[in-house]
Amino acid sequence: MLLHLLVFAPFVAAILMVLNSKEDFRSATRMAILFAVAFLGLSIALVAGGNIATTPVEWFWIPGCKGPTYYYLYSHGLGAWMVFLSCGLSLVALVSARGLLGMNYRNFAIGIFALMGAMNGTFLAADAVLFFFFFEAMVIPAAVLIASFGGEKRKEAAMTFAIYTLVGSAPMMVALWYLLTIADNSLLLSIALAVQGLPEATQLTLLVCFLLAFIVKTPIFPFHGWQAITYSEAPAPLSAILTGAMSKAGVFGFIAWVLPVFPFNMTEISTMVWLGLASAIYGALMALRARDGKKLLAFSSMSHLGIAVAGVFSLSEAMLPAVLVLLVAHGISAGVQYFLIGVAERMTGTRNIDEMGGLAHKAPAFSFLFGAAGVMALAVPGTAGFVGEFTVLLSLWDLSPFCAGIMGFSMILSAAYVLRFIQKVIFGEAKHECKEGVKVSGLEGVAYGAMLVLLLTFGFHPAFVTDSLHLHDAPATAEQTEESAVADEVVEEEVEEEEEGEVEPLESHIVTSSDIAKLDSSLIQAGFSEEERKELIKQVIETEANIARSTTLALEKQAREETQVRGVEDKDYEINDAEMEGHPATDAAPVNEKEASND
Amino acid sequence: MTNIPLWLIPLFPLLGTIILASIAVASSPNKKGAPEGIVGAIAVLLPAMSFVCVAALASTMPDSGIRETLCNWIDIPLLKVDIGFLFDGLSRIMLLFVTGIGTLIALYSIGYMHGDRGFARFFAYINLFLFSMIVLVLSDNLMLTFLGWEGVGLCSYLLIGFWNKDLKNCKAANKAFIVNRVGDIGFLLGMLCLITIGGAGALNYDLLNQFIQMLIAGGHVELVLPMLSLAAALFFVGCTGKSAQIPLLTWLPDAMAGPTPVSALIHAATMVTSGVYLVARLSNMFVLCPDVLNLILVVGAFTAFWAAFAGLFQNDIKKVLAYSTISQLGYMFMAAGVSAFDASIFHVFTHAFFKASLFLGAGAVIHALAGEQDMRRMGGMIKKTPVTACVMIFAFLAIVGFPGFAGFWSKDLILERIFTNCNWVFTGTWLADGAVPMNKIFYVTGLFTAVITAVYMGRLIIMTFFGEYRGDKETESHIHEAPAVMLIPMVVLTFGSIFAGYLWAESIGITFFADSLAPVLGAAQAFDPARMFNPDMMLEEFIPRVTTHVNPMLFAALGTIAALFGMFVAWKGWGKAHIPSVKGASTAPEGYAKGWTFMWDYVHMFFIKAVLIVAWICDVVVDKVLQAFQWTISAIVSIVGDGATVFQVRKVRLQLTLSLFGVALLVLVVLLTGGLV
Amino acid sequence: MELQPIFIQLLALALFAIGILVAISRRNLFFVLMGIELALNAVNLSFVGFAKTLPDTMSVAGQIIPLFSIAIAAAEACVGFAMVIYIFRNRESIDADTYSDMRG
Amino acid sequence: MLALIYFIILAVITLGAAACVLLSRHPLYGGLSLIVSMVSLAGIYGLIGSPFLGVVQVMVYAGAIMMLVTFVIMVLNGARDSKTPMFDKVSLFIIPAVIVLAGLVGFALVRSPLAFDTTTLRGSVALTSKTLFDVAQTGPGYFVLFEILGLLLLSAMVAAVLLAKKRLGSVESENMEDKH
Repeated sequence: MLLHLLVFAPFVAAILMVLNSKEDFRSATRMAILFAVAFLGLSIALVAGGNIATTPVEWFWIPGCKGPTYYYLYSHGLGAWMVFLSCGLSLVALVSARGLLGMNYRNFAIGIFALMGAMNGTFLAADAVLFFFFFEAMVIPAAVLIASFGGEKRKEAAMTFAIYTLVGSAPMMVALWYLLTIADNSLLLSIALAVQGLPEATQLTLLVCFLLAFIVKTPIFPFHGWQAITYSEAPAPLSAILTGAMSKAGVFGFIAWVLPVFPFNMTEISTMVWLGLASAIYGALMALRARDGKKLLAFSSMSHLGIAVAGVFSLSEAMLPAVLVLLVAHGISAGVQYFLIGVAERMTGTRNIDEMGGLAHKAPAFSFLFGAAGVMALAVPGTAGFVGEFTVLLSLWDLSPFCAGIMGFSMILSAAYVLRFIQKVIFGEAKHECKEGVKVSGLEGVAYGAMLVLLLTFGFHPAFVTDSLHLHDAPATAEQTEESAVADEVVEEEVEEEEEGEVEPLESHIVTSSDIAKLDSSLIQAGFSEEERKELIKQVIETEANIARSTTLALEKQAREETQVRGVEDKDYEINDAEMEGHPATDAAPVNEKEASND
Repeated sequence: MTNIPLWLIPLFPLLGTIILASIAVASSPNKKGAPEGIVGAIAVLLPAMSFVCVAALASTMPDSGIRETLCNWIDIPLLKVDIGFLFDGLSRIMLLFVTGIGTLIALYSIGYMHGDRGFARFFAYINLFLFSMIVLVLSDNLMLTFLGWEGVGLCSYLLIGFWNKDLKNCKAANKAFIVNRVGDIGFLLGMLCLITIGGAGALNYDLLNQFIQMLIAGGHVELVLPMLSLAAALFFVGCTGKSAQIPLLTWLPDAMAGPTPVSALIHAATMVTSGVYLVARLSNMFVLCPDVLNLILVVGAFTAFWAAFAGLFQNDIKKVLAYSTISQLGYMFMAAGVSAFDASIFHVFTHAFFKASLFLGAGAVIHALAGEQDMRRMGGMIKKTPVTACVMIFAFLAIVGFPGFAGFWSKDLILERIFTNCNWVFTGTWLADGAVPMNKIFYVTGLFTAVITAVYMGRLIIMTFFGEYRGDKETESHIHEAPAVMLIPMVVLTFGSIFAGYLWAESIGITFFADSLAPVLGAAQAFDPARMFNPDMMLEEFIPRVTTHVNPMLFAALGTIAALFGMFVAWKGWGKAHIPSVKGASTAPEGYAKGWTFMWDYVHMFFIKAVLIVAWICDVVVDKVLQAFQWTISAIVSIVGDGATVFQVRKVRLQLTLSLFGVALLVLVVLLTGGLV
Repeated sequence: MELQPIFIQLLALALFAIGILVAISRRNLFFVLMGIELALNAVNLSFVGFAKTLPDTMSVAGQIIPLFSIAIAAAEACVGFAMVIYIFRNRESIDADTYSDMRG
Repeated sequence: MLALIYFIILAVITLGAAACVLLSRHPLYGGLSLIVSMVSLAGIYGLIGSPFLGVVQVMVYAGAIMMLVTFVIMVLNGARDSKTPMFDKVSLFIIPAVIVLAGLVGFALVRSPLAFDTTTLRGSVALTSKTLFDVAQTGPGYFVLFEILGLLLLSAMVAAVLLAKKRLGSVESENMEDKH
């Protein structure tokens, strides 16, 4: 019921908003905020409630497809938090828009509710077609809102946004259709199985199609053309939702739909990591030069999401919680920054940060919030941003220290542009007259303050966020493991190997450089080429390093209960496990009563 | 032992921060600002309460220290960190002077900041700083230390840019934060190195030490040494950022833009020494990496020398003190580089007193002169402000190492340790077997630096307090002694800078300080690098530590001579010379002095320019190319679209006719393909 | 020679053709509407004609649908003429070719 | 045989009237010819065994709709399009298009084997009412359709009223009020 409500009630709310008259500003705001508070409550219940799923209902048959498409929603930690972001930011956007829009508030609220419903659907859909449906549906209310409430170039921005994102996901639609013609039905697991049976070249093509859609949505480096103009022309509350919740759909897609479906090889992974890092650096550099405050935030958002994507494809064990915390932190902090730059724009009448300044003296309370938000975006320890960035850094370090170094560089740059931003907006001498009567209202201030408090809370106790990933119920997991027998075997082997490594006495495995030299010379005699020898020796050293690592594990064994399982295949498997929790069996009819805990 | 929970110590300043920040925000619309009495009382009392806690704990602490795990912080695969506190000999010393000096300086600030519009805000920042600093030194793992580490950096940023109406201050604050950020990334990556070696448990100091002991016992050091050295080097990068060592030191002179109490507390006494604290805290790890220790030694020596020299050219009274701080920090790192960690902490301790006194005295002078900081416009102040002058002169004697004063004991100790402990080894170079007396080289560097220290400090004292007053006549009439609320902390600190040294006066047999640090640092100090490697493999490559036994009195005499010689030079140079009164606004040095002073700024500028050029390329070239690409595609689409509209005549009837033909065509197709026939 | 179903169909076809011709070739809006009515009638006739070739109950549908179609045609005519009046008021013309607001 | 003769007569009248619609200059004449065409069509319905449909045809088309047409034409005085030509260049395209289409469809029709069925039900009032309203026997489909149709007609009426009425507050209506 919760899931149905979260997806459909926003649309109902949007329709009910029509009942208000356009002229009656007050009743519209009251009604909208009331609805939004209710949705926020629902989303909190969803986050707290753990994994739930609805009963799959057969929706329709797409012509030419082997199996039916289902109306099937489920929630796991990641999706639930994204829903929380979308509901929370929508509420604050509605509060924030009170001071921004006069007469048209009703229409704005209608758009926001429609957008919220579509976003919730995207994050909760368990069926590929349903997911795609909502993924596309998000664009429409967003584009309409930009076109009707945006800045000077709003038409252009809305067109760019809509065309870019829709065209970006068109290849995914084709790929999805193709997959549906060979998959048993449109649920994740059957699609994944269908992909397994395809030749490699086809897999790659399909993968690129899927990746493209999410890359454009996120956006990642070469496909970010729509972002700056859209975020800067959209009204500030909408920009906050776009960057705080909607752009997460891209990263969410990587985690929830790309990683479990496609088998990855090293080239693809490293390509994605490099693309993520490239956009992190590129975004930071562009933000360093940006003059338009909203554009600066847009590029900073791109930088952070680039880091998130790099983290996703690092595929380390810590990846999922790390990226989740980073996304939640970025959603809240970027959101509140957008709201606040919207207030600043209201006060000064300009978006150009060179023309702002001196707000610290004219509006101290606002400046306090602004400075605090900026500092929290810097990933200062104690804020959620730090936990996210550090854990992602850890994941990247696990992949390659060099990548971690690049990410560190982008963190330095982020300090540079955020501080420049703060300095230009609130410090220095005032360069303009503040508009009279524009103040941060009490409710608005409380809303922004609450977001900042939330960031601090998650910073000091990230378990609020990460714990939602552990809430798998045991029977479902067991069922899951039975189904994917192949992956299971791999894991078992790995675990066994690992255990052996821990049990064996350690002294016998210490390889000294002289041993390596001996090995090398004997290999030369055996006639191995230089490359082969290097490879072999590397392997030997790596094995030794693993054993050394297990020494450490023994040291803090009591602290750690989970076994250290390494290797890309089982990482993939773990993601599958986390993401496909609660999916029905592929072959059997998807009505599985056990898992339909919701209805 | 006293039953005070450790978390109370950081809690008080945190409470203070929250209360004062609320007052600051609530009173912001008010023209008069918050009531200074209440704000001042809160701001002083809460740090004082944590000082009391610390003192109570310190007197009853068992030798092994107090450990307390509060709760879990981060718990994800690969990373499990707790919020826990560790109160041992090292954190005791640090906490005592952090909270003690913090309280005194808060008291001083009530007088100094009187009448400022951001009075409550200032004290909120100060309390936040004390909270972060306490967390930094009290935490039992690196992650929590990093929280304090960045927290103090943040407060430093906020306080440097406290008077944010002037963009110059904001720029200095930005510079401080960004330069520190570079170091912080080093810290972060260092932690990652440790995690790679020892798992997330290695972030805990106790577990790290255990782990290292296990490595040594098992003879596995060689296996992890590259990674461990990398970790140590990266941590040292972090230290160079926070403690203003080469090459990340340019921010500290600029940081003098903040209010003077801030300079005293953050940029002299406490925050900048946290790098030294970190090295001492990780001493067990650092001693495993002789290369990194050598690096620290060289960097420390070079920084000490360079900064002392640069201090000679400054005209701004606070800048002189800033360079002096950098130079003293160099001393501390030199001591750490020869693995005399207790000596470096001792110098941190004494330095905190005398440098705080100097800064507070300078603050009183600036206060008396209504904001004038240029020494060329001072002079003869001893008649007008005798107490301040006495305070500064005593502190001056301490910093130059005049026998009996605090600085004498600590500086003397460091120089002695450099001479005795330096185990620099050149392996594989042309110096390999020639016994170059590296210990002597570094000792002489240190001694020479001490002479320069005496010279520039003497210059400062002479230019400020002696001779004729060189400023405006108008301001001269307003010169007054500081109020009591400012004088009391100054006097207390002066007593500290005279007598703090007697905690460890080795020449007269007092080793109280060293004994209290021994449980923490003893193992590392006594560590012999030769032990860590497999004896039969690597022994011949490492010479055992040189422990030359020499007469300590000789060192004391040499140090005294250096101080007296420096003072003599200063007296010769500036005592009688007529210093021209200047009218120009700039206090920056010129000519060759400028080149020397801003040497590292130029180096930084190179990197900044490089980044900006790349950013320019991104903005102007790459972005435009991408836009052109998009534009091309959209242009192609619209051209094709225009082509299609040729068929779109604006006559509905014609369209319908065409569609009729279309229907006919369809029917024909159906007929031909046999749909019906 | 008896009446054949094909005759009915051919009549319907002819009527439909004339209806289309009227609807498209005439520029007067009234004629356009009348042409549409003619074409609709032709379709109805075709329905009934085909219904008569089917056995028993299968023929029911073909005879009921025209009923609905007539009703819909009534509604269409109703709205259509209202629109004609509206447009005529705004434009003072009932020439279909003058209404060329659609832009390509 | 007799049926064929009647059919031919009625068909000729129908087509003739339709041709009149095509060729008449004034819409009023066109409308009147259309009525003739409708009525004769109603005759054909009766002839081929759907008398109820024929009655409805007369009532609705020839009665209601065509009255409407005629009234509207008379209300709008400028309905004569004497200024515009009856046929123009576009017609040159239309005639061949229609002829081609009709020819093709006719070809298909002629080729199809069609024959009257003897068991066909007669489209009487009884059959119609039974089909529409005897829900128990024929299922609810037609009934629901019927009701929806009622709604459609209602909404069409409302739409027509809204479209055709003069807007309140517009210049025209104010002028009207002034006159009163």
